[in-house]
Amino acid sequence: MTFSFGNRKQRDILLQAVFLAVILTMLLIAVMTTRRNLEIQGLSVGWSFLNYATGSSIVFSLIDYDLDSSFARALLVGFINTLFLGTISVSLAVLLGTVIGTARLSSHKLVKSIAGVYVQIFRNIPLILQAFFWYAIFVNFPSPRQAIAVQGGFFISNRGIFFPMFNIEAWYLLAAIALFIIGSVISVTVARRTGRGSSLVGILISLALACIIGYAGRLADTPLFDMPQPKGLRFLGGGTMTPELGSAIVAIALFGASYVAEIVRAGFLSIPAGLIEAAHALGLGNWHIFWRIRLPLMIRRILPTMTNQIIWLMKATTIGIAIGFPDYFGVVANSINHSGQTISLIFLLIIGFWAINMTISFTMNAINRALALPGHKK
Amino acid sequence: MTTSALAIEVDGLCKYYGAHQVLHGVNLTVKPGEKIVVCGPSGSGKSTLIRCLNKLEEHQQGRIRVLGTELNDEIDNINEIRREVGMVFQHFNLFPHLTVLENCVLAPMLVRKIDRKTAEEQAMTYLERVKIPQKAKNYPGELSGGQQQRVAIARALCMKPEIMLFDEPTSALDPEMISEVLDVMIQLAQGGMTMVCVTHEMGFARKVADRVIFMDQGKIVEDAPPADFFDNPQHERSKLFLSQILGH
Amino acid sequence: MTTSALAIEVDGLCKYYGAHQVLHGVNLTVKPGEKIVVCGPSGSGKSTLIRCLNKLEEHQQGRIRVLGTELNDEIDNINEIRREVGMVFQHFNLFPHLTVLENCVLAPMLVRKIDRKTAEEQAMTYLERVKIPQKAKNYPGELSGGQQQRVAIARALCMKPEIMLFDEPTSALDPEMISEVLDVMIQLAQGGMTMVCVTHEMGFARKVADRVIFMDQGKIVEDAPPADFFDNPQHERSKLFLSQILGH
Amino acid sequence: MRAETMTATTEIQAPALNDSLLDSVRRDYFSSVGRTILTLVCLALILSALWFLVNWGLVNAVWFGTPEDCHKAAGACWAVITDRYRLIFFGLYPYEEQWRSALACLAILATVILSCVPFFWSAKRLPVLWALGYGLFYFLMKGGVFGMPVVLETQWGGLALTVFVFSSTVVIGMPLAIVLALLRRSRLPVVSTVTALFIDGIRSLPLLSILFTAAIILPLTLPGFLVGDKLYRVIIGAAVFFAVYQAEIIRSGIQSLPAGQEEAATALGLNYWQTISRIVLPQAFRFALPPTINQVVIAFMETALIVILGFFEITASGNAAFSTGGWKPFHTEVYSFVALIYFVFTYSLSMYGSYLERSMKLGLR
Amino acid sequence: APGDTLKAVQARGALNCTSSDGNFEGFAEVDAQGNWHGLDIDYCRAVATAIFGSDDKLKLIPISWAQRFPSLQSGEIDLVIKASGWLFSRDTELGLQFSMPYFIGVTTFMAHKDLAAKSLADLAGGTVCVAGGTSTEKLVSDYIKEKKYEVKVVTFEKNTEATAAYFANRCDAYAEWGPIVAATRATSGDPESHDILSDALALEGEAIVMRQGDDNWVDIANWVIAAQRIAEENGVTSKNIDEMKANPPNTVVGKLLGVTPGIGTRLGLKDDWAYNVIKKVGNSEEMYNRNFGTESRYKLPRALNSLWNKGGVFYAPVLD
Ligand SMILES: Nc1ncnc2c1ncn2[C@@H]1O[C@H](COP(=O)(O)OP(=O)(O)OP(=O)(O)O)[C@@H](O)[C@H]1O
Ligand SMILES: Nc1ncnc2c1ncn2[C@@H]1O[C@H](COP(=O)(O)OP(=O)(O)OP(=O)(O)O)[C@@H](O)[C@H]1O
Ligand SMILES: [Mg+2]
Ligand SMILES: [Mg+2]
Repeated sequence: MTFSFGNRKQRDILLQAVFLAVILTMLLIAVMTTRRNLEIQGLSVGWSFLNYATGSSIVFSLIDYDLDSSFARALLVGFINTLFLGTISVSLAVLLGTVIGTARLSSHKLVKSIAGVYVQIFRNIPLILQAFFWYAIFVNFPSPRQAIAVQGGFFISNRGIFFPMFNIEAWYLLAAIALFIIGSVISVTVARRTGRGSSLVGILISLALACIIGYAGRLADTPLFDMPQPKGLRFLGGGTMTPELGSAIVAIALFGASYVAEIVRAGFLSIPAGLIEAAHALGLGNWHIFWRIRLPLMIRRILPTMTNQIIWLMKATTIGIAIGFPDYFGVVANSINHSGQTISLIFLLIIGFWAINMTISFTMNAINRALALPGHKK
Repeated sequence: MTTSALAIEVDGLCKYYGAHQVLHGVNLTVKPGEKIVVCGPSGSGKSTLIRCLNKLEEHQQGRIRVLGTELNDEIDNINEIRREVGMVFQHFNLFPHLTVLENCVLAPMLVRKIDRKTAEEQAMTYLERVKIPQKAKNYPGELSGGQQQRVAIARALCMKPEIMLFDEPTSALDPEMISEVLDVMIQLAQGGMTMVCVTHEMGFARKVADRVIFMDQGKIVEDAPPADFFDNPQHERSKLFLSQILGH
Repeated sequence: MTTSALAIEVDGLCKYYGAHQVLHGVNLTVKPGEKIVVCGPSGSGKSTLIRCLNKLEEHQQGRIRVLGTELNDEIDNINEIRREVGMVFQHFNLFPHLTVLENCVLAPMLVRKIDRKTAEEQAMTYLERVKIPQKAKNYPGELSGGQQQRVAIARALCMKPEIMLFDEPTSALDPEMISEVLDVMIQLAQGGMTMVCVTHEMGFARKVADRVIFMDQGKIVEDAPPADFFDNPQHERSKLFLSQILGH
Repeated sequence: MRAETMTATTEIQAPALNDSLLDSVRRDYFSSVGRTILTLVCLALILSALWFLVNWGLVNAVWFGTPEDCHKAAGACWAVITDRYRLIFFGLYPYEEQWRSALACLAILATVILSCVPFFWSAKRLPVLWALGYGLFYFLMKGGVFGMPVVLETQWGGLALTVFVFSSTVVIGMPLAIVLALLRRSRLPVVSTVTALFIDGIRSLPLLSILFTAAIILPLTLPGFLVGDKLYRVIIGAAVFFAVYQAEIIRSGIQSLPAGQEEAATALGLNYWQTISRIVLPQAFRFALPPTINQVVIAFMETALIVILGFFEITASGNAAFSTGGWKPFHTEVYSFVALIYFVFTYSLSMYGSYLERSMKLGLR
Repeated sequence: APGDTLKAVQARGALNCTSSDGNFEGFAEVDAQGNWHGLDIDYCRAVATAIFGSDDKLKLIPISWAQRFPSLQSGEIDLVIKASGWLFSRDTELGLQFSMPYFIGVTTFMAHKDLAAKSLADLAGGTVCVAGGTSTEKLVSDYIKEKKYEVKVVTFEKNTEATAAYFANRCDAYAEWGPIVAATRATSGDPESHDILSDALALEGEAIVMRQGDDNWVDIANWVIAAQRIAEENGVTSKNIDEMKANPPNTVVGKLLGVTPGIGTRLGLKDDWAYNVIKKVGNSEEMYNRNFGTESRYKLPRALNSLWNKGGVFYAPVLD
């Protein structure tokens, strides 16, 4: 068969081949240029630096780390920090955003306008400036010696917020919390889906299991709670939220909430008015309509947008670098400076964020699929 | 519920959207067990009228008494009325995140405080009456339009209303599905339900209506038994409308 | 354009969406000037069939000849056919960002390379023919459904096509507007245009169709003059369908 | 058509049934216990916020003076702004030439404002407008013509740099976004898959890491003649990032067109480019307008991130303003001032966006 | 390109040198008019003047601490003059080359007075703010570890943020290189409320940093520094330089100022380069005084940074 440009199928094949060729050539040129440039400067790209000691310290770490730890360890610290900061601040953003988004549709005009002002202010100022601002607030708390003591063993100072902690090994604690959350979610869903049984039973069972796990991980010979005690310039015991972590959380949560609020509001507004009317016509009260009709429908409608928003907020954790929180990006940037391994480290940075994203999209899509309504078209 | 000689009593009803008046002093009475068909050109205020009857819209002037209770601003009063008045919409408005059965038991459980088991049993009898019990566990999205509309009727019936309002229940349906919905409605009418029904299905009107009401520009122009209305319309506008509808 | 004894010639047409076959060997011929009405239940493949005729859908087996040219993969050939075949859709599909007049002159100017002035003059004559010249400067959003559909017909006519395809042109319209569109179509038919028309307007079919084609499950089940089809349908399925459509 | 009349008319007041102001206040704010509590909490919130702001920002504030004056006062130290506003606005730009920087910002501002006027919304007018505004900006800033001395990019700073990075991001990013969106929608599976991979890949990275890569990796990977100034590389990075997000917005704009639009154009015999340029894109842009404006606002705010790469945009010049001359303790005032500048820009843009959204709901369809 | 940095710079017609991304007191700071000042900036000007005869072809590129070496490696800048210490790891692993140091200092700490701390040992449980990615960070971390102090190091992307955090009481102490600490304290608005602690960490020499493999380029950097010291040793200043050139007091000055030819060509420069540098930027003493000493806001004594014959540690190689 001879080739003819007028023939659609043949032309399509040709176009695709050209497209691929152009892209591959560009990639090839980039790789070759890089090699040559590196060679000229006598630099080598490799991974051996990962085992060298960093010689620098990291102010916030959930796992053991010191000066002699390797770059690999430092990167792990940064990655865990990003996950930690991201999980907390994004969850808070979603919760707060849902409340504010709902408030924006309130029939109470004051509530509505406060929510509106909130959204406008926090949406329209760059996150990095907000982070600077909250950081300034956090470091202007009184010094540890004059720390504000709050009932129940909490202390607020410019070195951070100190709070009581379980005397339970970290991993056990984590497992217990995860188990409780997952267990409750599953039992609520199952109860809803089947319409049989009470979700309370399931929640109680998972709570009991969580307690057992927590008991197994208890540190021997210690009280259940580890209370922070003032001592000199610091507090001993308990948990600490450093100003860097605290202000990063507050900044991202408040900033994110303003975006989430808009999504939630749009989600509520996109529910066909007819459904709400039908609910009214059946005699359902506002409270029931909200929990049984509007909320579940809103959640389903916003899930895809919310996935993007969560990913976006997760990426926003990189502003940690501006206020000294050692997130993944910050640790990578610092490591580049200390090791000079720019290319390898940027590669690791990209892989790290891809991994985070994949996980989020995967989870959210799974949730989306689980909640998807059979036969319901978008 | 106070019993009364009249199921619905509308007197000088005026309704505005902003400055735009859509109902101009409508008067209407419906006796218990009566079946009324409302028709008229698009925008004439048919939907607005029947939506005022269960207070989905607020009226500005005139009075509406449903089952002997006057509709006013008290919330208790509204919900009491809505419990007794079922409504079926053009676009079904089933709750897409609930199964057919859940759609039917939701309101009885939450509003009438019936326990789930009784509510489900009762829902199944109504689903059987609309000939769709086998879809109880399906979601509305999995049903055809005609099936959805029949579920919507069953859902309204589960509240055991005294009056049923229908707003063009068949106009969003494909031609073949219209009859299955009309069949259910006819059966319901024959069971003695009080019905106010906006529709352009003239076959249905002829068959079951006690009176046909023709509206135009927010007023009731003609109010007559179907035989008179179809064969001998009094007003120019009704004539024009009938010729267009029944046309070709 | 080669002239041919037949305007459209479809031979053993099969069409798949993925693995799902929607047309099962359809055969159909349309002579120049002939008017065909296609009907059948939802999902039977009516739209798919007429969309294959101007290659909005690609077919997998069988051959289609339109105005003597076989539809194949050559791009020139496709564009030439589309120029000669006008199409009117259920949902009008007017371009909302262009005025009525711009809607009508766009394709003649871009495809037929007519200058704006001539194109506008010609468009006005067609707009007059569909009785809507006064709306030339309006945007589609400002028109009623019936008016929009008439503009859509005018827009297709502006390309001076030899064949017109209609896909349920009245089914998205309010009852009162149907007749104004049907009137235009009847007038067009009387003007001698070759027409293939998917519709459930049986009055129209009776009046203008040379043949009625009844499709079911991707096959042509019955192909008969309207008088035979309506009064004496041959097949069970056609009978059932007719009873549903004309029912109540 | 129904929705249209609804939104159009609900604004007008109905002849209300016996409803006085007092009644409506009572109904809206005090009709139940919950509502009353809510009202009181809200009032307390509003009043205390106002009280603090007025006291700190106005009553006890120092407007002119030295750091010493500020140390004594209890309120805000606006003196740092009045003393150093030129540094904040113009950064490292040569002192005598700063009028050029100011004019240049005005040029871009005018361009942005003009492009909000529907008259300019055409494929011909908008590019011309931007080419003019942008060219004016560039010549004013860079100089070398009409006897204005040359000022290198490394000396650009403050608001002008922010504005430059922002407008270049949009000017380069927007056409790129269109191209990406069309490629992603391509019928050809290879093309659409590769583009989708590219878009999703970039989208999953933080902007900071892209800027970082553009600043320090690109020079290694690009042939020498392509490297260019760091500023331009960073702009390209920001533009690509903007484009991948914007491409998805345009794509969903295209998808929200009824499928019939493209079919109707095809059925009329229009070819691919005619369909895209005359039918699809003009409509897709209308659908995409609100999210596009949102994205533009985000792009504007994200220019603040280049401070981390060592550029002297407005956040950094703000930093510089308070970190010498004894103004160190007064960063809050500087940050508030910078935040206010951002807010004025972004808020007016988002207001315009929601205005458009409302007017489109009325106008279209 | 390596081996030809000078040629590349001349062909480009501009020298790309680092400036700061914020303020680094005494070394690189912006004034209210947006002009750069400081010792590092002066060295950039000196190198530019040596090459082009004046400093108007100097391009000062704001670069953060974290990016200075990557930017150097990528060819974005020709040399880093950004208070960068000469460290073994940088010299070897990063593929960098250092000139002889032009400034030395001891890393010290400043702490809030109300803590009444004499040394870091008194700050048990406290925190120290430092700029991240710097040699200070490494030195301080090592020191704390070695002494087993219970002090936490808090790092920031920029020095500006580290000092801001210290002043906002985020940290009990601030660590930087001595002169900077002193300057920061002097300009804090309230110097009395901050104490310099007794701890003195390793002496660190700051040098001009270049890519490895271009010896001539390193020579230029070294001899620019050297020329200013030779000038100071011989009493040549920017003010008297024209008299000196008219009749050189000795052969060294004659060579230095290009009266006797030869100083330029062997570096690939013109013979009057050193003359230009001293005329426009000054000798090493003038540079110090302008940025840290008597003529500056900081008024720091020169001490170790003096020439050997005035009690310091610096000297010039022999110009023969
Ligand atoms: N929410 C609203 N806001 C403003 N105007 C409205 C609203 N709802 C309806 N209208 C207007 O009120 C008038 C009557 O509307 P209504 O829906 O009652 O007519 P209808 O007879 O039911 O028409 P259709 O046959 O199209 O359903 C119309 O002019 C319509 O435009
Ligand atoms: N794009 C598509 N992808 C997959 N299946 C399709 C697609 N379009 C149509 N179908 C299927 O093809 C079959 C025929 O569809 P078609 O639209 O031709 O029916 P129709 O007779 O026009 O029905 P209607 O009266 O509802 O318009 C249906 O089963 C439909 O689900
Ligand atoms: Mg209606
Ligand atoms: Mg069809």
